[in-house]
Amino acid sequence: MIEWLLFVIVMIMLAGALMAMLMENLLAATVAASIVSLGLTVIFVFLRAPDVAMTEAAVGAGLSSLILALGLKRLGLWKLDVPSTAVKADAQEDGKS
Amino acid sequence: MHQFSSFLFLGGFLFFLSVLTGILPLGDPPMIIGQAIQNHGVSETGAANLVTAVVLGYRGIDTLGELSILFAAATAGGLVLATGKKKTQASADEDAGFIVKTAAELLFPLLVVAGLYIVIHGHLTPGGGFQGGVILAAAFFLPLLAKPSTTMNHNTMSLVEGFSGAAFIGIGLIGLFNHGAFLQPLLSKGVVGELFSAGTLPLLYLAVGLKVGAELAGLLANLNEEDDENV
Amino acid sequence: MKELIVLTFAVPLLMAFLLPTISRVSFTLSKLIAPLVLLALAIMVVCIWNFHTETFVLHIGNFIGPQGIVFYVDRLALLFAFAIFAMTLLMWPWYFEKDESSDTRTRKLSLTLLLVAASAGMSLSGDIFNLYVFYELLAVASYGLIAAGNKKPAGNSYAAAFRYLMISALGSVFALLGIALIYFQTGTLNLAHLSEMKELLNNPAGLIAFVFILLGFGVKAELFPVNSWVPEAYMASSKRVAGLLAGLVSKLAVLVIIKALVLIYPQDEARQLLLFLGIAGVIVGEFSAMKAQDMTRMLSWSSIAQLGLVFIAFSIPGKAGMLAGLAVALHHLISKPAMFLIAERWGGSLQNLKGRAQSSPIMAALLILFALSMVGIPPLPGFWVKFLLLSGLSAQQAWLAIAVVLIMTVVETNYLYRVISSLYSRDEQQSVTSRHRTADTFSALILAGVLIFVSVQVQTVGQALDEIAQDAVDVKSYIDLSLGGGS
Amino acid sequence: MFDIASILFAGATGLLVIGIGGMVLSEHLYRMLLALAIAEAGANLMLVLAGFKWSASAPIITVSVESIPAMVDPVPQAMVLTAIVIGVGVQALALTMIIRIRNAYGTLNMREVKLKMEQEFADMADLPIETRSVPARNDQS
Repeated sequence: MIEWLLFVIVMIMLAGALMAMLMENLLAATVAASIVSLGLTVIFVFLRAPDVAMTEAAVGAGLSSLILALGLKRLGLWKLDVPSTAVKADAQEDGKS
Repeated sequence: MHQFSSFLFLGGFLFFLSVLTGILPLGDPPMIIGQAIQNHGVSETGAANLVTAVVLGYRGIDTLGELSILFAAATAGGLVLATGKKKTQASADEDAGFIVKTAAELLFPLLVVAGLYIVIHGHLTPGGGFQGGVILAAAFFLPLLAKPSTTMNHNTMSLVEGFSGAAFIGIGLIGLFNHGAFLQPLLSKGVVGELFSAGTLPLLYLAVGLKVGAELAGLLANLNEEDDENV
Repeated sequence: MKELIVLTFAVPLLMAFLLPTISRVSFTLSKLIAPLVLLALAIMVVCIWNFHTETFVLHIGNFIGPQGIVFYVDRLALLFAFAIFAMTLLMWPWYFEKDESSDTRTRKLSLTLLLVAASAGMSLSGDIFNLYVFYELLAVASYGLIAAGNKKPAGNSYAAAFRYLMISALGSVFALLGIALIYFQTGTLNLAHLSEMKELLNNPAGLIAFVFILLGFGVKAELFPVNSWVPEAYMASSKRVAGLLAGLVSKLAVLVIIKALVLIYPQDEARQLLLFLGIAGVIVGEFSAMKAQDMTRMLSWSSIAQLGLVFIAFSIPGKAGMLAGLAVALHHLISKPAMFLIAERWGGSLQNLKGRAQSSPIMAALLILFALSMVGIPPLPGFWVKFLLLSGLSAQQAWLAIAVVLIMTVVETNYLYRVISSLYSRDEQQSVTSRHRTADTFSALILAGVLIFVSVQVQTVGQALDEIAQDAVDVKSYIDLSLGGGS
Repeated sequence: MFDIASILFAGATGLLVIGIGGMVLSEHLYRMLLALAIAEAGANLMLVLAGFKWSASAPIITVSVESIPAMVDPVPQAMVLTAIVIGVGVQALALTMIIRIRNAYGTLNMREVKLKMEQEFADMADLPIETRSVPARNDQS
């Protein structure tokens, strides 16, 4: 039973990781990457590592996502539905001005 | 060419790791030092949480190194982001909405208390300086999100940061000069499971928590500052 | 007395933490206090060297046995500890520009102290995960130092630092993975304890772990496949930082690899892998250096080639390999920073070097001295270094490696000769600004003095190195001392 | 064949491959950073697995000191704690560099960044244009 649960969580994590690599929108990719951290938190609880799970939740899922989000905002990539090519062109415009 | 070699490399990597599944003792590790720590950890450090015993006792230097890495990253980040000019007042952002502001005011004391609780109970329950420190950092960063016009007091932050780091090393040095070994656990072990037990470990974790909190809050505040070059 | 060796990393860390606060009170104080601390520590290391001629072990936190962290202090560690302080003082990286804020200056000072602390920790520690932590600290501090840029940070220093960070972080993932694989099989992290159980690692999984550790720690050691960051990082950073990274930091990473090789992986496969990567590094480095158009890039590639030689030397088993490797590494430690200092003076395109010898005869003479030593002309230490290397290789009948070393020496001679001949060529070209600093000349002169001292006293130095190498390959005493009770 | 440890080992391997693959194949600086975080997550999971034991409890003493039950190895957990915090520090530092690179070069594409960097180096060393290793090219992506 628990094997299946873990299997599903691992699958979700891998899907999240793939999505983080492949999605055009970087905000969505960041969210997908934080799915990996969340899945990892659950797995650490199953592995009897409550300390690590807490750290992963606080640092990996929380703080790291916050840092990445602040970075996105500052890079001007905080856009909900713009494909990344347009974003890149934008970024270039900004850099030139 | 680059792509091809990358794929080749990844394929080899995957192959290596899948070969390993058959060799490694998955789920049944040899646990040599792990067993020794389980047998003596409580009597040697007095911490009920053995991970804390390892983090602050047996491998205290790793933790010191880790603190220094965070410090180095924050310092280097500050160096990279420093522009020389004084920061322009971030007036472009209007205040966040009422809900966020009220929530920030309400949450601030709660987060501080929760963070300190987690830090201080690190030797008894899961959690400790790092986890609590992150919560403390969140607590001090929250007002900045709610009211972008406020600035963090970097002087106080670097003071807290410097002295909590110095306290960690200082406790280590007291051990060195009084008992001959750096970071030797001092004070009485007390009764395992009580708050005032485990000798100096809670003090060390307090130093870790304050340092991590101050450093990360400073880092977040740095990242949150407006670019003045684009303006 | 001997417990005080812990101070070599504790005090720089303490100062680094406190510097921001100190500099709020008085910036001059913080500027003075940092080098003074290093000087005091250097003197302390010399005292420990004199009073404790025997190898000793420190158990951090007094946790006897393999579960705690052990500092193994032999002559080699002390030698490197002294080299760290002396080199950092000589290459003290920061001359402050006028328009910098005191915050920026303090940050640079803090990062330098962190670099020193991490280096000292790496030279002493006898625990593989502890080495990893210090290595990461070293890495993060050097990202900051590179990003601080040459003169003034610009786009290229951030770009070079970022690319370096990415390669190095990838290496760290590999190193962590290697440590995980080792822990999977042995359940311990202490190098001496691992050395006792090295049979457990004599299998494919153990060798894969070695490859991962090699890839991880090899990034900073400029090992062949993971060294593409080297030229750009050295181009983008101040030449003093480049000298420190090429001379000192790379040697510490080499030290970790050597510890793993001697203590845990005495197999032939591991040595052959190192030999192969070393040869590849020498070939790639020397040919790229020959093609380089500017002086810094040439020196960076030549540094990669020199480290390739170091790896070739360490791939020789036993004491001969340790001796040759130490000799090559120390020679590089002295000569490469000096050449970077000289490059600071003439930095830029090799074409513009024509006729510069007249305007700065001292630097030109120093360049010739170091170039001759690097190539290996008899009275200079470089000759003895190559001699040790080649005799060690021929005892192993590694003819391919010998051929590569000899051919590459010819290539090296070729490009160094080109530089020197254009320095002394007649046609004047006095348009380029000269960035002269007395301190650069001074540091380079001291390094040259060391080089000449070694070539005069080659007998004594050789004997000392021989003893150090003898200690360093003594695996049995390493295990006995580290795992035996008490100190 | 379908036990917990193998599933998680496969998961860790997958994360490592995706992360490392993303780092070497991606050209976007920010995505490289995400990939690094994923690869680190994989390495951390691998490290925790190195101390995982069947039918053992968490390494915290809750009942009494005398009867300690079988516990999982606390050492890898402590190491992962360290590694997670190191990872986030490096991530923040990398992000600050990305912000500065974008300010300076106006692009987040690794290839373009590298071209511009080489160009700056050539200018710094005043090399004649024709010997530059990279052709000067106008950016149009």
